Amino acid sequence: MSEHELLPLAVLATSLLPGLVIFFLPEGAVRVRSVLNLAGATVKLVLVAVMLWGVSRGENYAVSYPLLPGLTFSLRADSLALLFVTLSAQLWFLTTIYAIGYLESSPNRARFFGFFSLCVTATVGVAMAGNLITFLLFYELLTLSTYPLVVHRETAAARAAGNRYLAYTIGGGAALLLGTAWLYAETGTLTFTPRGFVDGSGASSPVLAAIFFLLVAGVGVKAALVPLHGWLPRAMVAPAPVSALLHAVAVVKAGAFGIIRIVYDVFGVEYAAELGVTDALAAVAAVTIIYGSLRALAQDDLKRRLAFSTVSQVSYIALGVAIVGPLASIGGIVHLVHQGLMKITLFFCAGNYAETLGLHKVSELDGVGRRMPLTTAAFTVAALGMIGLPPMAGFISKWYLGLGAIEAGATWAVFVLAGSSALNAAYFLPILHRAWFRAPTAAWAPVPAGVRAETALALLLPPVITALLVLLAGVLASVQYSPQEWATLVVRREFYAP
Amino acid sequence: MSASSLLPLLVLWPLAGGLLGLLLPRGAGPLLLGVSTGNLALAVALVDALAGAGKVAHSVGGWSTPLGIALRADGLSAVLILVAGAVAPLLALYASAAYAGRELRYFAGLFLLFLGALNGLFIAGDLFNLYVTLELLGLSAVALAALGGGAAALAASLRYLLATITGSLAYLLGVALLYRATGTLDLLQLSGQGPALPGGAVAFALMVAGLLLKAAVFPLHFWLPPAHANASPPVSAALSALAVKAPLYLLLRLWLSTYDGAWPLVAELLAAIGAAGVLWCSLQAVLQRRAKLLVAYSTVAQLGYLLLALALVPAAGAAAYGAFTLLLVSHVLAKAGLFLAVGNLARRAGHDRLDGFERVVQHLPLSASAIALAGVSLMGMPPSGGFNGKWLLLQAAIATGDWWLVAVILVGGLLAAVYIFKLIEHTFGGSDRPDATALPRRMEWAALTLAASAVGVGFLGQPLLRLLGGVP
Amino acid sequence: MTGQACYAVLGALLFCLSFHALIIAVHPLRRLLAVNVMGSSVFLVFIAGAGPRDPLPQALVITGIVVAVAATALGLNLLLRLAGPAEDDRPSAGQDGS
Amino acid sequence: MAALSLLPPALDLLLAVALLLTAWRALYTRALFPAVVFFVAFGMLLALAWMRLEAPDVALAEAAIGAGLTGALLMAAVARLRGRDEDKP
Amino acid sequence: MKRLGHAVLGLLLLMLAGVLAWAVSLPVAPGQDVPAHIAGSLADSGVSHPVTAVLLNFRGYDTLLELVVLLVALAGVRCLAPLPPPSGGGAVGGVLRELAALLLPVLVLVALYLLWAGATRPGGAFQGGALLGAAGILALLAGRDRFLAVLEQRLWLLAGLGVGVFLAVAAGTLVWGGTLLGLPPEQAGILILVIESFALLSIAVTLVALFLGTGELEDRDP
Repeated sequence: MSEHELLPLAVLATSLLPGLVIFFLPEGAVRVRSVLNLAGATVKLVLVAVMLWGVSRGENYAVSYPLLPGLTFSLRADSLALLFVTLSAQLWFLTTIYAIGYLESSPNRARFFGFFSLCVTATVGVAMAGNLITFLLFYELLTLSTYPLVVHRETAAARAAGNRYLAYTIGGGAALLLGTAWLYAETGTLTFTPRGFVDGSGASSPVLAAIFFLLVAGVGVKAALVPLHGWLPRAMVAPAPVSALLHAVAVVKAGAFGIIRIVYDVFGVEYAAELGVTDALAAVAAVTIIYGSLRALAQDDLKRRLAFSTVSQVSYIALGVAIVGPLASIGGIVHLVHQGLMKITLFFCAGNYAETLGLHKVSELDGVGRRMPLTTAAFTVAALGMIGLPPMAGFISKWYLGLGAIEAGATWAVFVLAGSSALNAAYFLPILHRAWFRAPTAAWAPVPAGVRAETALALLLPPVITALLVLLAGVLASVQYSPQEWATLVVRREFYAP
Repeated sequence: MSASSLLPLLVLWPLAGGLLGLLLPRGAGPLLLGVSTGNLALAVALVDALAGAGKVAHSVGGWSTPLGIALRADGLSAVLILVAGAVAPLLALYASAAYAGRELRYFAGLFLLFLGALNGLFIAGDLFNLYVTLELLGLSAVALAALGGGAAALAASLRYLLATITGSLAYLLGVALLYRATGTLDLLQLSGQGPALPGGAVAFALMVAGLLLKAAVFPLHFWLPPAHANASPPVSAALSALAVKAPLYLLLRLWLSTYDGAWPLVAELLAAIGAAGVLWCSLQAVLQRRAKLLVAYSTVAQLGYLLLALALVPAAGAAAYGAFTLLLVSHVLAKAGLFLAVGNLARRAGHDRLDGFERVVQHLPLSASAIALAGVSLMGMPPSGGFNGKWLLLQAAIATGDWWLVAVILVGGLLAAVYIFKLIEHTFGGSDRPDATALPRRMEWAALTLAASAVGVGFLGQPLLRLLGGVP
Repeated sequence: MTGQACYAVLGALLFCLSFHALIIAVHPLRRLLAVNVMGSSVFLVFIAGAGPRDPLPQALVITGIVVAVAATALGLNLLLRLAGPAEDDRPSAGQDGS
Repeated sequence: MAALSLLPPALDLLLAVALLLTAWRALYTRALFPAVVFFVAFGMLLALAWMRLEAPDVALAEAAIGAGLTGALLMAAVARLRGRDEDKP
Repeated sequence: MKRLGHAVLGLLLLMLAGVLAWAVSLPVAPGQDVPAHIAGSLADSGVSHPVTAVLLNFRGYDTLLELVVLLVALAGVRCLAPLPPPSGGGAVGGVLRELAALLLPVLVLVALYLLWAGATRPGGAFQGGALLGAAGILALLAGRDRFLAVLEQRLWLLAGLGVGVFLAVAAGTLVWGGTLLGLPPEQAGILILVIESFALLSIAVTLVALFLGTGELEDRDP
């Protein structure tokens, strides 16, 4: 086991081991649990940084273990994987702090943090999967580890949401399994290779189209593509940290990441275009973008509005992937990071409003800016980013997507982007208006004397930091290790080799 | 100690242990643990011996067949003896905590004789010897099922007894016809001759019918759920995990070697019965309101999967044969763990009605996670052994182009997810029974170890298949 | 019809007769009787079907008879305890699921 | 003399029919006790059949275990059952 | 509806009977001539009667498992809750006592004769065991309680003896001879007799205990 093989496993272990230990810790051991969590998160960040530095200099980190004849469990930290791993590691660190603060006195925290760590392990596993079978393995592990988090509160609503979540995700898992098995039967291999391995495999194109449909349907459930998105809004019943990390970053991104892997590393984007499947994907993505934004308009509950916004935003990634062209690909891939940063900030702020002042509805947010200025400032930065205003990160991704669409001659996509940006504005600006320019209607408890911050530090710092990251990602887009540059590196190395 | 003398030891050791268990009024717990661990050691030695030679044989009494009886072990027997040997000590550990006094003594005696019969069956190379081992297995299973049970357990055991005897007699009639036509009872001498024999088809039909009844396969499964649901946890674990597998193993031996996978109609019939079993019994499991009945119906459903794999062996070869073995091995581990865990829940709640399971996940976290892990394997979710089996089964079904089988496999997986999560969901909520008895820790650890190994075996797919070797 | 063949055919007929009785019987004792007759019929086919004075089936049938009596004894004891002293704790007729 | 040579097949046929009849009566009579009695008779006739098939060991075993002991067990069971409820079909 | 079901069932079984009858009377040419094999190796089997040779030497392994089956049946019966004795027990009739006094010695004698004769003529442990068991049951019915007391205390020792000796012989032959139940031709006769006599005792005790299980007489398990 050389050092290059050990590193991917170590990254997985930094969240798996603390998770398993936490399961067996007694409920009361709060400090030990927090230390374990944070230590795990920090070590993961360090290891990811090492790998980032290594991969950018051409190192290769991979480990594989034969499961069955012709089937290997393989982890490979290529440039695309690291993009997602870095995002997950950073946001897991922040969300852990947030969760410790948020769940101060609630029961079942040992179970919560145990499954929380398992879930991050699954997400990192999905990112670093070297072939479709390892991807499927961690994809299903993600389903299993997120179910207890969705039903964490054990209320009837939580269990109903959990059952619906299972119905969708296990159904999706079955479709993905069938697609994978059929693909293996047709092509004999499942290893992700740049520009795909399906082209010369002799399988007939209708079969490959059917396989593509099955695979995308499987991952589409978690990427919340329109017909398969039903579980996301209802899963908002979960506690805020769960909605923040899982339904903004881990779960939906795993789905979007799956689409990227399938289109680029299984079929190869040119061959997929030949098959005509990318047009179908683009259509579904476009419909989802518009549909998600429209439904978000109608939601009064803040978290449900954010949920529908996630449904539409994730499909930007799918759209970027579906439009054949380097610029659109960069736009789609970089949006994976940007949307994560922005959406987690929004969910953090929503959690703060609910936890500190008990506000759940958009209509209740009048004048919240005065009472909780920092949280609302972070909310504003993220909201404007979502709309796509410079200099926030959202602008970068929409800019590339627009250029890509024009370059590929898909002018209709430009209209979709413009229309959805307008819709974003339509459902975010009223919130900002209420928060800053309206007088508070309800009488909230004033900030307790002698306490400087508007709410607990553990709840306040994460959204502020992520808001800063949104700004930095936008302003310093062209700096060497920024998400945009890294996405460009990914696209250049993975998809358009000379 | 030569490899061939390992085979008789695998039978003598548990039988002697069982006899001692019945004779000695005290010390049943340590005896049970000691003998079952010794049995595991012998099983590992057999696997080691087989790794080199590929086949081990021992002619009893030194008489050559057709006069004497031959004991033979190939890859499949070694795998099954190994997995049964691995489960036995954990069931023993659980029983030594769950039982005491008279009940522990009879459980120790009967369970070890049951284990001896099982080992004897997996290495028997003679048709009549298989009948006697099947009968010994059936009777000890019936006695175990009735052990300490109430009226419902007695009624279920009586029906189990009648079903297992009828199955054995139908099998024996088939053996009689084969002996009449060939003059020998030895499997090796009979291999490949089956189809051409006068009355060979009738004999095969009788034997298959008998074995399907003894294995409680779908249309003939009526006696299993009450018997397994009303027995005590370690007994229902032993019955569901081990007892119902022996007739299926025998069916595989007869069909693949003696009848050389003859008559495609048989393959289609087995596939149809298997598919119907998977769908109907998974549905029944979903509808159950008692946890143990749910798990018992899940057993019959999983047997349907095994039949599907068996039906595909002649057409799909090694993939289906590997699927059969991996599905069987992971079902043994997962079902034993699941029954023990559900037994813990029922013992704590005082009943096994699903809606009455109170806040179990707080007070029995190990059992709740055992249910989850066992469920992962039963659903065929990666990275479990169940997934490996399901994957190979899918490959076999796609290779032979049976798309309706692919659909059945996937729908079966979804239904399994429904009833497993029905179990898991009930451990998440509800009120709490303050005075519930605390369970000895080792009962929970036994369940968790079994369930975790069902998932762990997912990473041992390659060595298991290498040990298994080619289709007989 | 030589002696052997006649008994072999008798065995076959008895097998089906006892199988029919086993299925329609209601009282468990009657089912045990049917199973015993079925066992005897299989043994008849075994010995009558094989060669004249062939000692192998004879030895096997002796083993079979002992196994049959063991199973019958176990079945009867289950049956008697099933009937049980109190009349009312008979198993509920509608076994769910079967 | 030829008639004598006809004796064995006739005896076999007669025995076979007798066996079928006793079995039929044992399995289908309404009351349990007569059923057990017919079963014991069936066992005895079967012992005769084993003698005709030149299997003395089996005849002994059938008489001693099949008819004798199984009969005793069944009789004891019926006696105990009859003490409680009327005979059921 | 029930009548239709029965009619269909009857029809099906008639067809099955026809098929079985046809299959059973098919002309066959068995490849192996088993009686010849047995006759050939009878000399080394230690007994001259072929059936006993098969039962205890050529296929002794089956017989060992069969004795274990009897043991399992006994354990299955004993582990159930004991049944109260029948209410109408009452005094033992004079005729029964006389019959018992007359029959018991005969039964025991015949049983032992069968055991001894098994080596050369039809007979053997199982038939002898059954007769001895019948004698035991008759003794109990005739009210011989002294015999019952012995049975109660030493039940498992007596019942387990047959299988114990058989296992010991099997283990011995495996350790020294290298093959399970490989009885050396010279001592085969003696070994078979030893096995058969202990088996006789165990079978008798087991059959009596199984009969006791039906609650004819109260049983006090330690």
